[in-house]
Amino acid sequence: MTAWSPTAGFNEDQVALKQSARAFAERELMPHMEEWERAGEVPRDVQKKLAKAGLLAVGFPEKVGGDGGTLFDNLALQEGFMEAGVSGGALTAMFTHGIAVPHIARNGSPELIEKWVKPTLAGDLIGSLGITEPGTGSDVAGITTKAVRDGDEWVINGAKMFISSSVRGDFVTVACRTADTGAHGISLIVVPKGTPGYTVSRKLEKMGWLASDTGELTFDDVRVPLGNLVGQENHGFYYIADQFVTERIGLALQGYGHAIRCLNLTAAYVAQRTAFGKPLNANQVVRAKLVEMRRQAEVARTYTLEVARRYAAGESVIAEAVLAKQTAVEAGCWVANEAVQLHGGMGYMRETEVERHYRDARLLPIGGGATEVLSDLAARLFGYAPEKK
Amino acid sequence: MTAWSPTAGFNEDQVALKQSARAFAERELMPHMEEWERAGEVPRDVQKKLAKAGLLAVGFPEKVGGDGGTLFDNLALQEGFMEAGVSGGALTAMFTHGIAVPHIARNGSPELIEKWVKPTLAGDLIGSLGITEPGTGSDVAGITTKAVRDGDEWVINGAKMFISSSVRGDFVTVACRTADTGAHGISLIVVPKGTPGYTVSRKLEKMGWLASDTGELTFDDVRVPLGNLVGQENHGFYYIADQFVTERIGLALQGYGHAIRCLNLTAAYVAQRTAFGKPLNANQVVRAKLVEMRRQAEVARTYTLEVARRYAAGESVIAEAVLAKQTAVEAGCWVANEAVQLHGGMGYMRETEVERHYRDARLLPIGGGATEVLSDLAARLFGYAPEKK
Amino acid sequence: MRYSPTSGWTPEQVALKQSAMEFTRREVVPHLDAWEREGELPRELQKKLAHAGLLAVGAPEEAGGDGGTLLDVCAINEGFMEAGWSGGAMASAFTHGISVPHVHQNGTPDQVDRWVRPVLAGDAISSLAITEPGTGSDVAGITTRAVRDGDEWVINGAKTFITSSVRGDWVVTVCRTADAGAHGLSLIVVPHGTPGFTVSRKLEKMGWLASDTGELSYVDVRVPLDHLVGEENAAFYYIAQNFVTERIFLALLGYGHALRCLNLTAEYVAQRTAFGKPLNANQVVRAKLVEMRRQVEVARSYTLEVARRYDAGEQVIAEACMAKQPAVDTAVWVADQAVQLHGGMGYMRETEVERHYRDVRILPIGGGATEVLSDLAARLLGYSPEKKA
Amino acid sequence: MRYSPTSGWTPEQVALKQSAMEFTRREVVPHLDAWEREGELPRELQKKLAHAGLLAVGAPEEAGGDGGTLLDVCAINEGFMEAGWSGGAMASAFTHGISVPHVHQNGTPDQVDRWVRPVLAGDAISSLAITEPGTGSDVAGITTRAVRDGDEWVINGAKTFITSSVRGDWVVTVCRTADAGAHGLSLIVVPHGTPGFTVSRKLEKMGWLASDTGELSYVDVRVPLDHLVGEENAAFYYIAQNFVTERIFLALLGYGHALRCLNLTAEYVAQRTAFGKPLNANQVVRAKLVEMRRQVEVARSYTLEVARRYDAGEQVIAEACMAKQPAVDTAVWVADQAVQLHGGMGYMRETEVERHYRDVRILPIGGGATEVLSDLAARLLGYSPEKKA
Repeated sequence: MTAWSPTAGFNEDQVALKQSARAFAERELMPHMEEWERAGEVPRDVQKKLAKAGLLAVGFPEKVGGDGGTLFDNLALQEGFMEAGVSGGALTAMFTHGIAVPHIARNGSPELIEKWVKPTLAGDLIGSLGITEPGTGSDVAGITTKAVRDGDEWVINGAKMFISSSVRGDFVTVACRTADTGAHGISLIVVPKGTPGYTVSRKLEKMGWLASDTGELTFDDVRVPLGNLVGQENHGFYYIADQFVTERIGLALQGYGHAIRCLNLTAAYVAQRTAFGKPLNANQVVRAKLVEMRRQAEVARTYTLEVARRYAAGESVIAEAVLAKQTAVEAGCWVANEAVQLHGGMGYMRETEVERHYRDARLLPIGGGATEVLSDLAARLFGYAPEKK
Repeated sequence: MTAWSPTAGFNEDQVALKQSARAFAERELMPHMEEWERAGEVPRDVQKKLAKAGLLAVGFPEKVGGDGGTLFDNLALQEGFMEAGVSGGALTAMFTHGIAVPHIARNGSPELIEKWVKPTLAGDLIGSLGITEPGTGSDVAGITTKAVRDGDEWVINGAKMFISSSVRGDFVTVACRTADTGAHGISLIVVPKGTPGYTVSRKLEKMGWLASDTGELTFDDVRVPLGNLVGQENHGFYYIADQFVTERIGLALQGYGHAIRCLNLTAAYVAQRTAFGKPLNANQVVRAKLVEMRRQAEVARTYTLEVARRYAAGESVIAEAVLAKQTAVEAGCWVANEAVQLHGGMGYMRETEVERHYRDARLLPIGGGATEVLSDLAARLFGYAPEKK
Repeated sequence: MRYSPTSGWTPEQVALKQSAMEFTRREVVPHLDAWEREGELPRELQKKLAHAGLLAVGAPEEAGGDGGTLLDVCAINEGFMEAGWSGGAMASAFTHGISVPHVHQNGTPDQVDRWVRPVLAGDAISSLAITEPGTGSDVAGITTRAVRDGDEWVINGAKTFITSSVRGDWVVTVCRTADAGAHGLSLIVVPHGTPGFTVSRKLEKMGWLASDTGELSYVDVRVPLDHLVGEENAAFYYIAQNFVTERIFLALLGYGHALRCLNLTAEYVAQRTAFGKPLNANQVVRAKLVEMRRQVEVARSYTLEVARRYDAGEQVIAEACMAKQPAVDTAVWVADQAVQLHGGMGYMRETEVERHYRDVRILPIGGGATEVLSDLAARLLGYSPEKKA
Repeated sequence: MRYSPTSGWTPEQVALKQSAMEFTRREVVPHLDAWEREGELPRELQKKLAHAGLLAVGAPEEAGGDGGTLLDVCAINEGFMEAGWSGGAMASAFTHGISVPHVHQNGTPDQVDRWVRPVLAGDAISSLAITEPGTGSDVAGITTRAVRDGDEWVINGAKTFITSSVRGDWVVTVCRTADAGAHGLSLIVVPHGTPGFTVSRKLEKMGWLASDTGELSYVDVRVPLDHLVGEENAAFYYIAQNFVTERIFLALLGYGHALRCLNLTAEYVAQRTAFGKPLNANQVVRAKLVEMRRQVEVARSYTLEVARRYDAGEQVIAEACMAKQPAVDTAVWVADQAVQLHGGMGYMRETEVERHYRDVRILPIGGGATEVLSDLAARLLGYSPEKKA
């Protein structure tokens, strides 16, 4: 039995990219994974190594400093990372720019792109994205952090919560309220580290995603130039919403990625481990679980990639991305849980890799929109709700 | 391996009652079950036989013609019937009086008791209860069938739906709107068969519960004496609600009863049937299913009987009865489904008893209040909903 | 609101699907209830399907078929299911999908002329007899025996659960021709009317009512030696060759039923009111619709991917097992929820979802029980210990 | 809203439960986070529990215990869990529940004086060592060997996953004393400090952090012959005797975690607002709370019934397996939903449900993995083929 490494749906270049990402991860990342998980962050020089290997900026256009390539290329690459066993936190810490800079790359001024996007994609800077607040959760339209014009500056007051890479980060793109019009009054403003009044008030302790530095941020009369506004004023919600599909597909990939890795680790374990005088996989019940793990991973991957393909072809797949995320993160959680179970007592120990996946996967049904919230959004998009009066 | 026949929670008399009911069912009912299922009803003389055996009116006080005894005695008896393999439809057809006459027995005038309750509990008459309407489902407060006083008579107009035993029935206790005050404007009125304007407009064809005659009723200027009002005017909803707990416990019993019977049939089948050169129960996956069937039946039974015990002790257990019903009907549906699966192709054939249980059990999450509706009711009772403004 | 998927289809396949839907509305839906009650399809339906070019897609042109790929067949079948075919009607109208491939793949030109062309032209009906009263999914345990006697085969034995065998004109019968387990089986064509060959009874099923399912008896049945299809003792291999297409067909029925149930239910809950508002004003109801939709989308995506890989020449036996399971699980769950959301009406024969609920229950059993296929997949995927020599 | 069950308890047991809750609020909750971070409980806690009369309930008075039934123990433990103990704290404070019964049930009066009384008085800590690095749930496969040498046992081997073994004063060690599978095992007490006996490492776990879990090494460890507890080669039987109480304890931890999570979550969703209303204004949220409640009620009901039957002298080994499963499944599901409904905060270490989520994951593994217990129950219930002689 060899580890399962699916390639269906990828072209030859993507298969090669996946394999090279996987080899990179096995060589450069996995030997340090446990250390980074304990340190609570990924060292900054990893960004540079990724950039040199051409793995940091795939999917970003060359004119903003990216490596070119498509969403699909990037998925192939990340699949390689997950298959190698990279933790959810490390993946997030290394690729926070995937959610932090697209708004600037697409809508920002040439100055902003020059100053923040290019160095980030070159591995020299780390950016983060500040949307969620202590009181809002998945309710983006309810944001209260306020930005007010004062002369040639924005003055920002408020707080942000659960912000990935914000402890290490060199800048944060902050969603601010610039008008009292709900979702239609939000703007994105870049705040550099070191700006007076901007502090990372604490680093949060999490169940998993340990290698990711997650901060709570405070903005107390923070002043930045008007030019730090990304794109148009009050267009922040659309810029954010624009990224929902790719973000959810990315989380779906993490979901089925955990599942693939846990399946491979578990299949190997139950073939070796004996109990009651025979290998564990001599038990029908054990085999049935492996097949169910495989089935869930296969099916979640196929559907996720189908949605990505339709998205790349220009279709509107907002609701479908919700379904893909749910399917894949449920698969991730279910498979990680069964992986712990089949590892028995060892599955509960920190030294066993599946223990980490179990804690990491648990974030996925919450992050990027809680399942329950997204489900009702999908209901409206599919026409399954009464017309709003 | 012998069939499982639980007795925990019953006293010696109840065990005896259960065994006598089971023996009666095996002797008098099971030989005809298939015939009654095809005929779509249970013959009237069965009521008389049940009465003679002292099995018809357990739980009803002697002063209204009952056999005395408690709710628990009645549960023991019905458990015996279910364990013998009686169909859901036959059980309902034989014991429709369990939902049809309690309101009269408790709140009705001596004349109504004399005329309708006593003969029914003696096996001479068949009663039914008309609450649900074509448009209402589980929404009792939304009833529209109207009763208006005209001289010394009620004039009733409207329709009722899904009324058990109404085709064979000699009378129906009808929930009528007597005031425009929602739940507080409903009254119960007895309508005898043969009253002009009262017709069974059709006998419904169902997925299961085939031995139960289920009618759609039409009331077109139906006139009955004012004295046919049960208890007080506009108190109908409370009288009905009063029975909710026992009705739900009864449905819970049917749920776990189907589970017990299906488990026993399946355990016997997989011990005999061979495939791939060994008995089916030599497969670990098969045994795991049997244990899970047993577990669900045991647990559902224990909780149902605990709620019944607390009810009998005078506790308010409206929400707990909802939970018991859900637990037990889910167990019934799950176990019946696995029973069909483990019987393979034969499980899909009408000649195989589990096929019937599968169709019968499917009504239980709908009848007596749909799971979703009851769940939200329980949420309010438990204080899990915001205060109503 | 209505979900009519087209993703994954070429324009030609969309046209095929639409033509199947149109045919269904005109030729099937108006008669379906009558066929379900009669327990069989009229023979003219085969001719009508042939005229519409919908009968023989997927069968090679040199055998009288219309040519086309497995995906083309899927497009047609998706159209049929979306427009409301019953499972039994599908199984019975397309029984040739499992019976004639053996003949045109392995038979002589003369056999193709006699037993394939008339069927694909809609003039004759053939069936395939594998299962025996004692075998279930255990093909290697077959005992119906064919012995050479001069220039004839003499066949003795019995078969059961044989679709279209009551109406059928001939039966491709799997017979034991050597005492060598799976390697001692042969295919022999037995025409109706051959002395000693009788349909001993027509089976009564939970669902698939429009399909005539027979139990067959062979007592000294004599057919010429040239009724042997392909090589002697090679039947197991021939049968296994067609497992993928059969399982994809069943997977398609699975998600097809679910798709139909989803659309019927979404429409119903938008119209039906309870407690003063449409049912879909309830969050819990919408969450169920989205979950139904999610399951359908995902099952469809994976099923079609496996079909696509099959068309591309890949070996996908394990994948077909894994495609069947989510699709039939989806069917069972979605049909169950459809009944639930239809409330009491969902339990009535007059409501279409009631039929789907009964129809889908055969899917986790037919074409290989889930438990059996799971263990088969475990072996194919390397999740079992190596067999010892 | 707060659910604090009392049904099934006598007034004395209600008082016991309340005293356990009061103790918890005063002596445990203020320190629990510190203990979880330190990875062990302070030794004084044992003394405080003893003073409060909460340490030795269920142990016989003649061995220094407080007497009382299994149900009394359940009442206390329910109080502990409802008030917020962590799983690790429970396991560690009450390790004597699995270690000393072997001694007072089977040992000499002298052994009781030396190894039971000090523990039940809170002055010493003992643990039980069964599992080995290679065995898991397979007790019969134990290889740690004890050999007589003069008036001493010489012990060599290793144990793992041993609760309280780091802080412990002595370890009841299961040793192989004959090559006769399950029938060649003996219990031998090994005090800390015995030369050759070392805690080779303290294991790092996903949860149960306040519990010190050791891996033990025995290299030529010598103890006097009178450290043998009970008869030689009878250990398997002694261990099996205590399976019921251990599994009931784990079942209680299971529904106890769930009960605590339910109450924490019900409170949180009533306070927390999103999209302009409290979370529990969402039907989907309420439905989850009710389902959590349902599972807790049902698991509790069955667990306590099995304990009651045990106290009454019934043989309930299979029932205890079946009680453990729903209770621990409930714990896993409810803790998962609790995290989900707490959103991002649910993933943070500062939120109590985060701890429960990690704590409960050991329950389906510890004390016999679900899959193993299921097959054991199958044999006990007669659902397996007879073993051939």
